Amino acid sequence: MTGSASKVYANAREALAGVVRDDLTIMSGGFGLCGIPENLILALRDCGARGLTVISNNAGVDEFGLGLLLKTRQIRKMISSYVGENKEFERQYLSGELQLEFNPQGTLAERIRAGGAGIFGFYTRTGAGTLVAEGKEQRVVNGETFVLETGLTSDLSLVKAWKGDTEGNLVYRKTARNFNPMMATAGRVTIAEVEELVEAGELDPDQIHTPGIFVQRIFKGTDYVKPIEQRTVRKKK
Amino acid sequence: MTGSASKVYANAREALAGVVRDDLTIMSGGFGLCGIPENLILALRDCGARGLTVISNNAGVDEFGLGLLLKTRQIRKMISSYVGENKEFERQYLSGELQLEFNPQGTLAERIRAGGAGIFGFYTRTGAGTLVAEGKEQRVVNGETFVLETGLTSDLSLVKAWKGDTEGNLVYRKTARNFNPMMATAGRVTIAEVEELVEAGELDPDQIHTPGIFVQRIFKGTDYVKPIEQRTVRKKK
Amino acid sequence: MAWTRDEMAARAARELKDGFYVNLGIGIPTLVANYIPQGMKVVLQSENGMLGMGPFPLEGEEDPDLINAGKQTITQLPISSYFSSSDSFGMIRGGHIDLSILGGMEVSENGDLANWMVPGKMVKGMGGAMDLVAGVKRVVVVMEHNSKDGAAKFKSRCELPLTGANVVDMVISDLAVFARPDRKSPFKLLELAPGVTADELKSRTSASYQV
Amino acid sequence: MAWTRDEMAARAARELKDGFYVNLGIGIPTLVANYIPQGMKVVLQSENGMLGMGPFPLEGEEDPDLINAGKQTITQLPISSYFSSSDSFGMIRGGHIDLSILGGMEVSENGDLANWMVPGKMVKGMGGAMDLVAGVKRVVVVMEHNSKDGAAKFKSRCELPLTGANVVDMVISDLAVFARPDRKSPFKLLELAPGVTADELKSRTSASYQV
Repeated sequence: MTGSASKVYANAREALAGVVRDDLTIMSGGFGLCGIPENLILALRDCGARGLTVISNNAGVDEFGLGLLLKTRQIRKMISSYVGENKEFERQYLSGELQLEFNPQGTLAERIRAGGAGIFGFYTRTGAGTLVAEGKEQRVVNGETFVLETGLTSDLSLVKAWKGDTEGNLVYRKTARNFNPMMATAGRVTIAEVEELVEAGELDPDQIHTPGIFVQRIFKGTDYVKPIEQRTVRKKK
Repeated sequence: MTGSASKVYANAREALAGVVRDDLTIMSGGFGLCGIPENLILALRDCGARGLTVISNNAGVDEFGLGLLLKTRQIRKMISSYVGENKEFERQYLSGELQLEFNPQGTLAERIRAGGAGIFGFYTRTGAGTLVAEGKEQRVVNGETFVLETGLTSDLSLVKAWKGDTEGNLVYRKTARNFNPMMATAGRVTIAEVEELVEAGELDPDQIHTPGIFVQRIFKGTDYVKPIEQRTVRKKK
Repeated sequence: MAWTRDEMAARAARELKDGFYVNLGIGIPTLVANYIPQGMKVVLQSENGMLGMGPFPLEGEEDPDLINAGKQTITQLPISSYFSSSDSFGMIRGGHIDLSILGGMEVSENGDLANWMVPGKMVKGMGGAMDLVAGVKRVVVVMEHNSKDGAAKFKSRCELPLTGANVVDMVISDLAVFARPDRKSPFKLLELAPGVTADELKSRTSASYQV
Repeated sequence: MAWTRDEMAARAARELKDGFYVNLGIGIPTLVANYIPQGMKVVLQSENGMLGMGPFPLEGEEDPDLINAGKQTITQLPISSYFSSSDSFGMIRGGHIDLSILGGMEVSENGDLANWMVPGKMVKGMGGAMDLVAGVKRVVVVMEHNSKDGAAKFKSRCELPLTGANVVDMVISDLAVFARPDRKSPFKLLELAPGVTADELKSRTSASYQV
């Protein structure tokens, strides 16, 4: 997926063209509805690919984010840490239509990082003595039990950044960063949507969160909704 | 090492006071002479602690960086990836005065990151089939051999950043970043020296490379020499 | 008279120390932020990627790119920094957070914690709870002493699937506070809520504990 | 007539493709940067933490905070980014670099590479070489065909300690070019330097190869 043909695409639909098909494993960035690739999820719904395995910390809500792909039954399996905000998810899971693999959030993040960094697997204390450790190799070191977790990669990673340049360099904003940087490294193909697309050289090279080598395609997203799940405010004193 | 007593110290000597003693394992940031904690190394020499195990990618040169601690015989063992620039090192090593453990550079970086991130160990392809793998657990997955490497931590990590704030947040500059961010996470105590020390709030929170939680003590370094090992220039056309 | 939710949060806040880096769970633990003593510096970590979490925003100042692990809108402080999920959990797993205060469904007398699933019910997932209890230096669980049907939640052993084995250092319920000096020791009763007798507590607890 | 160092570098440059991310080792491989075809975009990675390495600086513009893996002063480009050593080697180990061109002491007919130590001599260390050969998608070794004493460096098996086992895809020497389509195949002779005969090559090589 290299080639100095420009990495820049016009929109989500064009960026997905030629790289999506049924049964892919897709990583989708974001935590809750924060920092999710809104444009790419819509385009993925519209392209109709089915039987997808989706690796994402959460599963969106019924009317937004990955919830849209659940509604259209495009997702066969989710690998997540928390899916509490989605009724359609619950229905499909309880009826057996949807497969689900839960990972502790930090283990999920680390597995994705490992996949992108060529680490076959790693030993973590997280999950030792719980259901998460069942069937996995464990080792006891100085009385502490560690569980072997393996790296995860994807056929396609969909990430959302704040700013990006034509080289594919990305900068994230506040807590919208979350899973996006690791997922960018773990995709055989990574597509980034950004709120602001600038020329190479406009971003400070010391301040780039995701170097362009990890991004094969990039486009400027539009019509960002950015729903807030738990709007919480304080009173002016 | 928490406490809201200020993290800010006047200089390297005061920052080292009370945390250095003989036989410690110390991580020292930098690649070659680039991004090394110049002030801290000098103060470490002057405080006279001996029997040190030093984890650092390189060992300085005879007259600068960690070479100064070799000269004074304060180092018992080095864990490094490349030590080619140091005659005194060679002499001590060949005479058996100095122990040496070589790690592939990426394995060294990852072992330090693992130590800081609570990962007991990880499987990497690097070093499979070489001396580096001898005596280590290995596993074959789909015909590929992976070597188990373990996390590294230190009693004391000495890092150099470009800017830092009173909270301990750090920003590095260009290729002087190198091993410093991981070492900051892997020290039971981490001391950072910076070229510019600012008030909390002056650094952009999206652009902090090392969050303050990893830094227990910080000070503004002085008299930076920053020697260049291989001054290489091109002709004006 | 049992402690209220706020009183439990206030009691948990007494476990804070100056300079601590702390992760607060959802529910009563979130309230602990309201009881940080004046003049004490405590830095709150949010596992979705922030250190130095500020208060909820004023109406109209909500930023959808700035939420906590409970997906609530929050604000930043001068000390704040943002980082990725893998860096955030490196911080947690690596033992850099001093204290985690979180809710529980069951705690066993040997310090096991169950707080993420009830077999037969829809499982929402463990989120970051398993990482927190496995990685943070000290874990305080704040929970009602008994479930709605009256069953003890501090018990001889957990019946629900575990979040972590031997990970709890202190239990603060609406009736009492139990703690242990290290993870090899048994829990000891430290405090009783006003009007709660030792006998009443014993009858409503299935865990063994020292008095 | 054997190829010069610059001719070897130029030959290695023919392995570059438009859009490639490439890591160049010290010595002859560094010269490859001088032979990147006009109009071809190749991004150079420096394993000490930089992508988009620019040319050496003009006199007086050296920056001690900006060096390559050979500790030489370099410059940045509009496309550049900086990152930590762990991120850099994540990039390398994770297979994100398309091509690594590096020097060698010995290459064996099954693709083993030795280029970091000679027993009995002072060992300087492997630096990032083991990570590069283990992680980069395609590995090209550029080396003199014979050592100073005339011994073959492309041999049936390496006698020196390995940098990596079965990691070399192409060997470019001053006499010839050998390559193989994948790491299960034997090497095949692709090119001979002008004036070098097949017999001469054979006599100066101890590795088996297809012709």
